[in-house]
This record gives sequence, structure tokens and C-alpha cells, in this order.
Amino acid sequence: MNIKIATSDLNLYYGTNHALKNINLDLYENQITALIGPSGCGKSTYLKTLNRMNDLVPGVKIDGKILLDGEDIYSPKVDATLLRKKVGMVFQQPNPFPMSIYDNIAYGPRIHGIKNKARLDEIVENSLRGAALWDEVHDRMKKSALGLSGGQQQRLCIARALAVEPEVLLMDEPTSALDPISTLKIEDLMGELKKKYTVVIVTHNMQQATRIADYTAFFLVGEIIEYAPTTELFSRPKEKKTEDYITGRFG
Amino acid sequence: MNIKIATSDLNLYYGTNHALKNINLDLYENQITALIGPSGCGKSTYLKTLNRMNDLVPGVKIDGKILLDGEDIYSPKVDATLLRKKVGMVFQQPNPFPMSIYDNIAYGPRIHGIKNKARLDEIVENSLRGAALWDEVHDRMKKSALGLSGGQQQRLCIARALAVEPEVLLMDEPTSALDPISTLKIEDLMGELKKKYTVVIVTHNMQQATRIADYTAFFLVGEIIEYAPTTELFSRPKEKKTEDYITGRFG
Amino acid sequence: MNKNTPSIFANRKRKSAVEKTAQYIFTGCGFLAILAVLSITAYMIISGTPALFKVGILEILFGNIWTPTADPASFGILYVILTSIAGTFLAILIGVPIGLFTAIFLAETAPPKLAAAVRPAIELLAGIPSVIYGLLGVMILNPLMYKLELKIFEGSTTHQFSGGANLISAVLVLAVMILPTVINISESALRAVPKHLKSASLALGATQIQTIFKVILPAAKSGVMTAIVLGCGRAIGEAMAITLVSGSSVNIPLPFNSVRFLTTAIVAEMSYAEGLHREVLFTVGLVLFAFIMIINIVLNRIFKKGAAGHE
Amino acid sequence: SEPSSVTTAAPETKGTTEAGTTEAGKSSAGAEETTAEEKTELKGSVIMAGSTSMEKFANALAEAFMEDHPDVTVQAEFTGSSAGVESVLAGQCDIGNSSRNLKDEEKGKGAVENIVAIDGIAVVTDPSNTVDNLTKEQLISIYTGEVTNWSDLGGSNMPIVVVGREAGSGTRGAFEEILGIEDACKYANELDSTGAVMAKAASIPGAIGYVSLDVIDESVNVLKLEGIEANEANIKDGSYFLSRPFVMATKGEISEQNELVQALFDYVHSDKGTELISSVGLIPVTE
Amino acid sequence: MNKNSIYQKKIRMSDQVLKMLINLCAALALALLAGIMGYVFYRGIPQINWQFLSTVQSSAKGTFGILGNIINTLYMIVITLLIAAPVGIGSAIYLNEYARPGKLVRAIEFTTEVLSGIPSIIFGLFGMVVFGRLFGLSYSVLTGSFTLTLMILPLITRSTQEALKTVPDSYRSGALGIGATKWYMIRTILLPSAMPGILTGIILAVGRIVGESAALLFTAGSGFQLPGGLFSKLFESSGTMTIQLYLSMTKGKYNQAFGIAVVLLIIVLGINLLARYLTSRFDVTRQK
Ligand SMILES: Nc1ncnc2c1ncn2[C@@H]1O[C@H](COP(=O)(O)OP(=O)(O)OP(=O)(O)O)[C@@H](O)[C@H]1O
Ligand SMILES: Nc1ncnc2c1ncn2[C@@H]1O[C@H](COP(=O)(O)OP(=O)(O)OP(=O)(O)O)[C@@H](O)[C@H]1O
Ligand SMILES: [Mg+2]
Ligand SMILES: [Mg+2]
Ligand SMILES: O=P([O-])([O-])[O-]
Repeated sequence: MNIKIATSDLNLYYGTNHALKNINLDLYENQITALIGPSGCGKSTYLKTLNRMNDLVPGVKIDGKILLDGEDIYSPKVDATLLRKKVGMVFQQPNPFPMSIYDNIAYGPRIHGIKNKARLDEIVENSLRGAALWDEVHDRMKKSALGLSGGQQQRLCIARALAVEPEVLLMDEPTSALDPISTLKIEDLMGELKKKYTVVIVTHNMQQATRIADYTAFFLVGEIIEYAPTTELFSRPKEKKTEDYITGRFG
Repeated sequence: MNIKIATSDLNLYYGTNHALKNINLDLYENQITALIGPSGCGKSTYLKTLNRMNDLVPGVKIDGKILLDGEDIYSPKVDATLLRKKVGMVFQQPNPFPMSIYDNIAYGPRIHGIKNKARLDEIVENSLRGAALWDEVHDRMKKSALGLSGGQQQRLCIARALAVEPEVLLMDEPTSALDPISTLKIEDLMGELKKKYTVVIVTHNMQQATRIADYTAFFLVGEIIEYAPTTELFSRPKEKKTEDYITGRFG
Repeated sequence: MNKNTPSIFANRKRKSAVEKTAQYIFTGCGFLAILAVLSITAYMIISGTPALFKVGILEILFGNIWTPTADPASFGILYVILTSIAGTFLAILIGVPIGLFTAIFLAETAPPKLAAAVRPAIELLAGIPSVIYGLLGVMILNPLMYKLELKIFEGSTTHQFSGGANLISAVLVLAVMILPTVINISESALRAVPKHLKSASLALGATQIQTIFKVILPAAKSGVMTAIVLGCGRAIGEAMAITLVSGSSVNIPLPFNSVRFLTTAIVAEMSYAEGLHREVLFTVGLVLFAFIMIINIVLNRIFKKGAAGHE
Repeated sequence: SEPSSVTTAAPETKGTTEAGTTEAGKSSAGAEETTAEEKTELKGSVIMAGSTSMEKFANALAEAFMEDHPDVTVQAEFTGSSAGVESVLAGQCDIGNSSRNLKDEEKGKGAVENIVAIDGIAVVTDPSNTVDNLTKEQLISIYTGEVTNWSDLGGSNMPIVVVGREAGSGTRGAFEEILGIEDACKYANELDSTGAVMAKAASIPGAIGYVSLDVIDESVNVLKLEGIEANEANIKDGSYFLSRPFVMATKGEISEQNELVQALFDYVHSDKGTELISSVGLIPVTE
Repeated sequence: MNKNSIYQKKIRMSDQVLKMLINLCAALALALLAGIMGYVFYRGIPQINWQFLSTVQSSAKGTFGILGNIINTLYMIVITLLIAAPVGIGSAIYLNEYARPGKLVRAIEFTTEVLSGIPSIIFGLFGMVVFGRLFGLSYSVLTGSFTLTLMILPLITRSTQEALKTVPDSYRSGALGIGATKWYMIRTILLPSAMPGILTGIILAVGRIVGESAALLFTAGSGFQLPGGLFSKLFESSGTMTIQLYLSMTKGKYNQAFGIAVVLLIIVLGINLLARYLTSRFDVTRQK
């Protein structure tokens, strides 16, 4: 298996708060990797280092190396926008733009130069279908995206990320606001996506991790305690802490 | 069992969108009732009618009756703030106030006239312990609550709701942003809470519903399809639609 | 049912006292603004309409000879109206983009330290009395303009040399004057846009500039419109700064003509006018007032059309 | 007289003067018993409002009068001649300062014209201008737009920038009237203050303007007219022909005013007053 | 390495152009504003000395000083804000939190905007007639303050409204959801969150107060004497520094005018620094 993203000796500080400690992690191409761990352990933070969204937080200090297809994403030569086109992201909180549903989805493609109306329509429809939202919204594409319910908004954000056709998809608890039906659809979708893409997902739902993830990494206060194929990690955890956590005996 | 809240012939419209259709539902005292159903079916909307949070949405039209302890909560004589003290709420999105952790929790008690410092300290500590957050934050009570992680923020909001000692607690997917450990704690807590309070919870996690709820109502496009004791609903659903949904065969 | 718990019907009076008072006070405040505008409007109409009928509406609005102290006097303000329209429009056209772009610079692209240093300086400029802008215009801008005028109209026999006091000078001074207003208000509007929108856009591979123009600016539209409306108001309503630099002669608003605005017409002559002349000046005020109303209505329209797209 | 009328002629006037009224009322009641010298007894306040051209004079007068009568406040407002006359008629102030003669309409409403001084009007150009004398005809032809270049007047080849004051200005009224070119002027700039005309004349090559004599300084060139220099002596004997009156208008004759106002006019016409008028660059009028 | 390497920095023309425009406009605006400030200081600083700051003008002694005007200006700021800030903020709260969105709100918003465009001379004449004559306040601090209140009300109302709009609804529902009354919620959550925006509005308002001339000439008057008493001052004619600046200008005394302008700028600076300090104190969203 190809290593898509290789993280070595990554440390991240929010001011004096050492939020990621010496992370070493290889994410494999066309695989789904789940990041699990208790709240506040640094899962979201790690995810954001992968497409340099942490650059925006003032006072962040990062050292270590992250290679995407062998290219160091923290090299000064990197074009962060190209990186982020390649490494898409769906956030924990749904964050649709205050514009119409259609424009939300078409936003990314338009940015990357697609102007053709028919082509855009196609991308929008495919992305919405991909995110299991098409049936609910196809008759109100011109309405504001802010009028959608929480779950609908989150699926919209997933559709929006798909529309730029990334190579890696980062998802921060993308289904935590979704009902099981939509969740299942999204999970199925991820199964589809991994054929083309590399998927990294933060989840609190251990069932979800076992259902979909090929690999799972367990985080605890900024460190990776264990990283292994999912079945292995859940059935034969090597670390006591992992076992405690996955059996709910923790804390 | 006493009926705490009785809903009869409730209809709700967002402008022309008929979001709740002829809802009839009795919520029992000291029981946990779970509301399940696909995204956009009106669970949050129904929950908000119970403490009149929908009053704040412009263009909402409500008819029907909701009795709390036999008193019509939509009577013009009702003091909405007293109602909301009695019927507390935790929202889908964590919404801590932009103030210190301590002040967030003390906010409710202060509203209701508690000024005594020692008493407030006690309430704050108890509420935070109740929401399984005390250990993580007790040494930074004066720091801004906005600095907490998503999961921490949500637990803070639960603590804040507990601090006013409501009789009914409405929770809109309160654990969707939490890790399993915290989730388990919150679920345990709910078991405690129902001894004193009536709890209504929206959840997407069917396991959660079966674990904690005494009763479950299944919503679909604004209607209640089925309402029954949880074990009954999940083991012997009367409706085809319910069965399809809970077995994930839906859509 | 627990009989000890208070009824939700209980004790409405307790709440009422503070809550009702608060509500009444705020409502009162809201209506005070209406009252103020109504009484000013009434005042303007009462003092502005008599002359309209004494002189004749058409003569005032479409006459182009302004000799208020002659015998017989002539009170045509067509050129003055045209000047105000042209001048304000041009000032907005120059001032708003510069102001808006500067606001973007400060809110988004500037190094935070530079922005932090510049912001108070700009707030400071809002406190410079407009007469100072006028004074600087006379001392610095007009002589420069005069050099230009001498070059352009060299040998012309028909052009009346205005000494650099002309429409362009007035427009430039107005444009500079509205900068602090536009910058300050639109900058805070831009800053108020939720950060998660920015993250969402950047995560889709948008560049900073694309994010600014495609997401942040549209999301801040309401605040930016306010900035434009207030800037517009300042430009239309300003008088002290431009009486001096515009030369204040009544002429067709051509770039190098000395011109008079509605405001300067009032300010310049109100103190010394009497009788019908004074009444006509109030009529000029009324015209200005109508002008401001129209601009507000138009801007509101545009704004609402934009906002409607989201519903 | 009634104590309340001591402070102001206008019964509607409140606020500032009200505080003065009660004070004056009390003290003058006490004063009646003790009866000391009349002058030191004066208490209260006088408000003048009007011409900005008369600022220097009005402030000097107020200051000097208050020095003589420490318990009196004289307040001068500078709202413009017409506004001043209007407010004296509306009872908002005691004296309306006007840098022009009163109009018949104003007199008809009860305003009385009290001329207190004469002000000269100087014709100024930018300091680099070599022309230093104009005849009346030349001045007229400049202002009516017949001559548009200084070379026609013996100066260098430079367009003339004709600067004047706004319609209604006392200075402009007098200037045009004396030259007989009312409403025939072709102004390139109509500015609304003496200072603005000075600034223009100082900074624009080729500019010509007219200003009150008392503001002249070295930033501008003062022209001789018909070879006569603009100064006090020449204005007094009439050989310098550009001048205009300063009026302190009252509602009704001076004798109908309260004693404070009367005392103020007495002061203006006293030796001290005459001296003061000269000291601010004006020509006193003798009744 | 693959052909869509992330190292291939793309030069986006439109981005470059826009970025350049932004920088250009900012540079232009900043240069202009710096130039104006620089020139004012260059001309004004030499005029400032102890006498200029600590005395009032005297024709007899032929000296010039602006102490009285400085005091008047401070009075005008304080009194006007005391009236306008509560009313303006109150009216914004009404519009944003109480009034049902509809015709009425739009009417008020519209009138507020119209108010902001009326030239100050009109306010001056209106103030003179209504407050000066009808209320009998003559030329005084109060007449001036009432008039200025009408002028700056729109500014404060609008900026407060904008600030309130940016407070997330989740704060409102959060507070109301645990039984806070509306006013309590406004007091404890909305106003603190909106405070930075409100202060910005107030700073702009202070700018207008100190910079105003036309409206004050006819209402507050041009008195330059020292106050007779703390409260009697409210009823005395009080020319602000800008009025004195205007009068100096009409007489062609430009040096005086620039001297006053510098002092004015320094006072505004002081007020801004104070507001800035307050803003940072009130900035509740700051994560301590
Ligand atoms: N912008 C920030 N500034 C400062 N500290 C931060 C910031 N974001 C996160 N942190 C801190 O870094 C740590 C890791 O946070 P992170 O959001 O990565 O946790 P998480 O594992 O995603 O938690 P959750 O499951 O609750 O989302 C926490 O202690 C958090 O308080
Ligand atoms: N404020 C609102 N204005 C207009 N329509 C609304 C509003 N809130 C919700 N709706 C609509 O009402 C319907 C029910 O929404 P609601 O939020 O109650 O769904 P939900 O069951 O809670 O969904 P989810 O599980 O995604 O949170 C949806 O169609 C939604 O689009
Ligand atoms: Mg997280
Ligand atoms: Mg919901
Ligand atoms: O004295 P004036 O200002 O009217 O010329």
C-alpha cells in the first residue's frame, strides 16, 4: 500500500499548550483512517495540520514533517491553496456559506476555474447525490443554505467538499449531526470514495470506526497511543489504555 | 405514571412549511423519552415547542395545545421565562456564552436570584460534576469558555442547564459531539436525573435510545409514526415505516 | 404532580416591572428617532415651501440664474442641484472603493501589527473638523489644480479662471473626507464575519483573495451598505469643507468650473440672507432633504434586492 | 425700572439670562437700599449676535465693558448679520450686530439701526503681483469681467482670478454698491468669509479680492485705489472710497432698552469706546 | 513527481490584480491621511505654548488662548454622549431585539438613515429655533447638545444595531433557554458581546461632536470664557474648539486654526485610546 501522507515527529503548540506531541503516523492511500480518542485529545488539531488550516490560528507553532505524496506540505514552496484543493475538509460544525444551496456547492468548482453552466450543474447534482442530499433539496437549489436543518447543512458541507474532487478527504466528525439513514449513506459513500481517495475521519462513534475504517489511531492528550488496522486495534489492542478506552472502562 | 407534558393536536408552520403535523404525545414524569427520526423530520422543532423557544423564530405559527402539569404553556398568561426555568434545554450546537466557565454555569442561578458566593460555588461544582466536566476545568474556572474543545463546550452547556434545576430537561442531540467516555457519563447522569426530572432527548444514535430511554417516539416528515415504550418500539414495531427505519432499511 | 413547584402562570407582575420598563424605554428610544426626523421634516417643509410658491416651483428647480440679491432677484438652482448630484456621485465613486479596499486591507490582508497601528490613526481622522479639510484643500489642492487649469486652458478666452477652485477639488476633498467613515464601518463589518466561513472557503482551496471577495464581502454586505449609506450621507451633507475649495460660484458642473453645492448654497448665504432670499435658502434645504430621501430609498432598494436572494 | 428688565429686553429669553435675572433681581433689590454709585451696581448679562466681520470689535467691546463692570457678562455670538438681526427681533438676544445697513423690511419689524463704526474695505492681490494701483474704472472692469488678464492692467501675463464674497455679505454689498456694479459682477469664486478671501489671494497667483481692512497682513498685497492708500486717515476724509458701516441693531430705540444695553451704547460712544474702536482698526462715528 | 504537485505555485492574475489594488488603495488612503495629519501637526505644533493652552483670548492684551474652548468641547462631548448614547443604544436594542421585523422597523431604520444625511446647518437652524427659542435655552451647552444628539443618534444606533446583529443567535437562545428574561439576557450577554462595536460607534460620534461647526454656531454659541459653575455652564454660551477654529479661519488667522486643530487631534486621540482600552476590557470573546 502506498503511503499518501507521512507524518514524522510532529509537534504543535497553541501558545504554551503543547497540543500534539511527537506524532508519527503514515496514512495509506485509498484507505479510510479513523482517529479516535476522548474529547480534547487533539484529533481535530491533527486533522487540521494535514491541510494547513492551523496556519490561520495565531500563535500556533508547528515543527516536524508532513509529506503528501513525498512533498513536504510545510515547505515554503508549497501553494497552500493547491494543497487544500487536494486535501479537502469537512468540519465538525456545519458551516454553509450564506448563499444559495447551488452556489454553495458550485463555490469550489468556480474558484478552480469552471464557468460552464452545464458542467457546474452536473458537478452540483453529482456532489449532492454523493452526499445523499439531492432528493431533499433539488427543488430549492436557489434558496439560502442557511434554511436547512443541522443535518442537511452538514451533508451540504460534505457535498461542497466533494465538488472540488480532492485526493484526500479530511472529515471531523462529519456524521455527528446526522441521523442513521444519512449516516449510513455517508458511510457507504466513504466506501465508494476510498476507491479514488484517501479518507481520514475523526469520530466518536466506535461502531462507526469499526464499520468503515481500515486503520484506526487512538489519541490521548496529544499523543498517539496506538495505531493499527481497525480490526486489530479493536480486537487485540496492544496498549492497556486503548483497551480501557474502547471498552468504555476509561476515566 | 403521571403525565408531565401533554401535547394535543399540535401543528406548527414555518411560514408555509408545515413542519409539525397533528402531534399528539404524552410525556411521562420521571421518564426519559427519546425522539428519533431522519434528519429534517421535525424533532428539534417539536422539542423547541415544549419551552416555547420557537416563539423567537419569526413567521412561526403554532396551533394545538401543550399542557405542562395541566397548565397550557401557550396561554397568554404564561410567563415564558418561568416556563423555561422549569423546562431547561441543551441545544444541538454547543453555545457557551462568551464569559468565564464559572460565569457560564452561574448564569442561570444568578438570573433566578442566587447571589451568595458559597452557594453559587456549590451549584457550579455540582453541575460541572454532573456533566462530567469538573476534573477537566476546575483549575481554570476563570478562563473563557470559548477556549474549550467542542465536546467540552457541549458538556459545559449541559452543566449550565442543570444549574437552574429544571423539572423537565430537553436535550437536542446532546452527545453527538462527545466521545464515548463522556457520552457514557452523560447517559449515566440521565439515569440519575430521571429520578427527579422528566427528560426528553433527541438522538440519532439508536443504541443510545435503547440504552437510556423509557419511551421512544418515531418522527417522519413532521408526523409521529409510532410512540411506545422503547423496548416495545425496537423489538415489535407496529408500523412498517418504523421497522424499516430502525433496521436501517430506510430511504 | 408536585404541588410545591410554582405555576408557570405565577407572578407576572414581578417580571413586568423591570421587563416592561425596559421594553417601554427601548420602544421610546426607537420612536424618538422618528420624532426627531418628523419634526425636522416638518420644520423643513414649513420653512421651505412658502418660497416655492412665491417664486414658483419650476423657476426655482429649473432656473439657472442665481442672483438672490438683485432687483428683481432670480432664484434658479438647477446648476446647484446638478452639482450636488455630480459631486456626490463622483466622490462616492472615488471614496467608497478606496475606503472599502483599505478596510479589506486592514481587516484581512495587512500584517496584524500594521493594522493595529493604522486603525487608531484612521479613527483619529474621523475627528478632524471638516473645516480643516477645507482649509487644506484651499492651501494645497487649489494651487495644484490651478497649475493644471493654467496648462489646460492656456490661451482660452472663454474660460473663466477659477484659481483651481473647481468641481474636481471639491470631489477630491469629499472623497477623502468620507474615507474614515467608510473604512471604519466596513472594517468592523468585515471583522464580524464568522471565522468558520473563512475556514470553509480556504479549505476548499480558495485563495485568500477569492475568500475575501466571494465569501467575506458578501457576508458583510449589510455592514458595508451601512458604511456606504453613512459615507454618502456625509458627502451630501458636508458643506464647510467644500465651500472654500469649490469656489462656490453657481456654474454648470464641469470639472474645471467653480461650482456651488446645495449645502454650500445654504451655508454660505444663510447667515447673511434675509427676506425671500432666506426663505429660498430653506427651499434649497428642502430640495437637499428630498435628494437625501431619494438616495436612501434607492440604496435601500438595491440593498433589499441583494438580501432577498438568500431567503 | 423693574429688576427683571435689567438683564434683557426680551421677556421670552430664558436660560443663561434667567440665572442672571434672579441674581440681578436679588442684588439690585439690596442695592436699592444701600444706593451706591450707579455704575458699579450693574449686574446681569447682555447677548449680542451677528456679523462674523465684527468679531474682533465685538469681543474687544465685550471684554472692555466687562472689565469696567465685573458683574456684567457680555456675550457675543457670530452667526451672521441677518441671523443676528433676526434673533434680536425674535428676542433671543439684545443686540444684533450687522456689517451692513438694515433692510427696510427689518426696520419695518422694529429693528433700529445704530451705526457704531466704519470699516474700510481693502482690495488685495497675491504678493507676487506687480500691479499696485488701480483706478475705479479698472476695478469695475475687472469685477464685471471685461478685463481678464493682468497684462491689460500693466502687470504680467496672468489670468485674473476674480474672488468675491457671497450674496448677502455686508462687504460685498458695500463694495458693489460703491462701485455701482450691483449684481453685475462675474465672480470666479464666491467665498463666505474674509479669511477665505485672504487665503485665496495669498495662495493663487493672479487672484484679486476684497476684505475688511482690519485683517490685512503681509500674506497679501494691498492695492492703492486711484493712488490713495487704504488707511484710517484716508477713509475718514473720504479720499479712499471703499468703506461700510458696522451696525449694532436693537429692537426699538436705544432709550427703550434696559439699562445694561444703554450703558453698553454709552460706553461705545464714550472716549474709551472711541479709543477701542480705533485700536481694532475701525473708524469711530461721531454722533 | 506527479504533475499536479503542490509545489507548482500558480500565479492567479485576478488575485494579483486585486491584491495590488487593495495594497494600492490602502497605501493611497494611508498616505493621504498621514499627509493630512502631518501637515496639520507641522503647521500647528509651533503655535502651541503654555499661554495658548491655559488662557482665554483677550483683545485688550492681544493674546490668544483656548482654555475656555477646550473645556467647552469636553462639556459638549460628555453631555451629548450622556443623552445620545443611551437613546441611540436603546433604540438599536428596540429595533433589533424587541420590534417585530416589519414596516415599523424599516420606517425607523429609514428615518435614522435620512437623519444621518441632513446637512448640519439644517440641524443648527432647527436647534436654534426649537431648543434655543422654543425651549428658551438660548445659546448654551444644552442647546448644542440636544442638537448634536439628533445628529449623532443615527451613527450610534446603526453601529449598535450592526454590533447586535453579529452576536450569534445561539447566545440568545442559550440564555432564554435557561429562563433568562429578555432584558437580563440583553444586559448580561448581548451588550457585553456587542460592546466593541458600540464603542466604535461612539468613537465616530465623538469625532462628529468635536468636528462639528455649522450646527453649533447657531446653538451652543461661541462663548470662550471659563465656566461660571459646574452646572450653570450648561446654560452658558459655549464655543467648542472647532467653533473657535472656524472663527479664526474666517478672520484669516490660519496659524491659530492649525494650533487648535492639533490640540483637537490630541484630545480625540486621548478619547480613542480610552475607548480602545475600554474595548479590550469589554471584549468578552477574547479567550483569556
Ligand atoms: N484555537 C485554539 N487555541 C488554543 N487552544 C486550542 C485551540 N483549539 C484547540 N485547542 C486546545 O487543544 C486541545 C486539543 O483540541 P482539539 O480541538 O484538537 O480536540 P479534539 O480531540 O478535536 O476534541 P473534541 O472531540 O472535543 O472535538 C484542547 O485542549 C483544546 O482546548
Ligand atoms: N428556523 C426555521 N425556519 C424555517 N424552516 C425551518 C427552521 N428550522 C427548521 N426548519 C425546517 O423545518 C423542518 C424540520 O426541521 P428540524 O430542525 O426540526 O429537523 P430535525 O428533525 O431536528 O433534523 P436534524 O436531525 O437534522 O436536526 C426542516 O424541513 C427544516 O428545513
Ligand atoms: Mg474536535
Ligand atoms: Mg435537529
Ligand atoms: O461682514 P461680512 O462677513 O458680511 O462681509
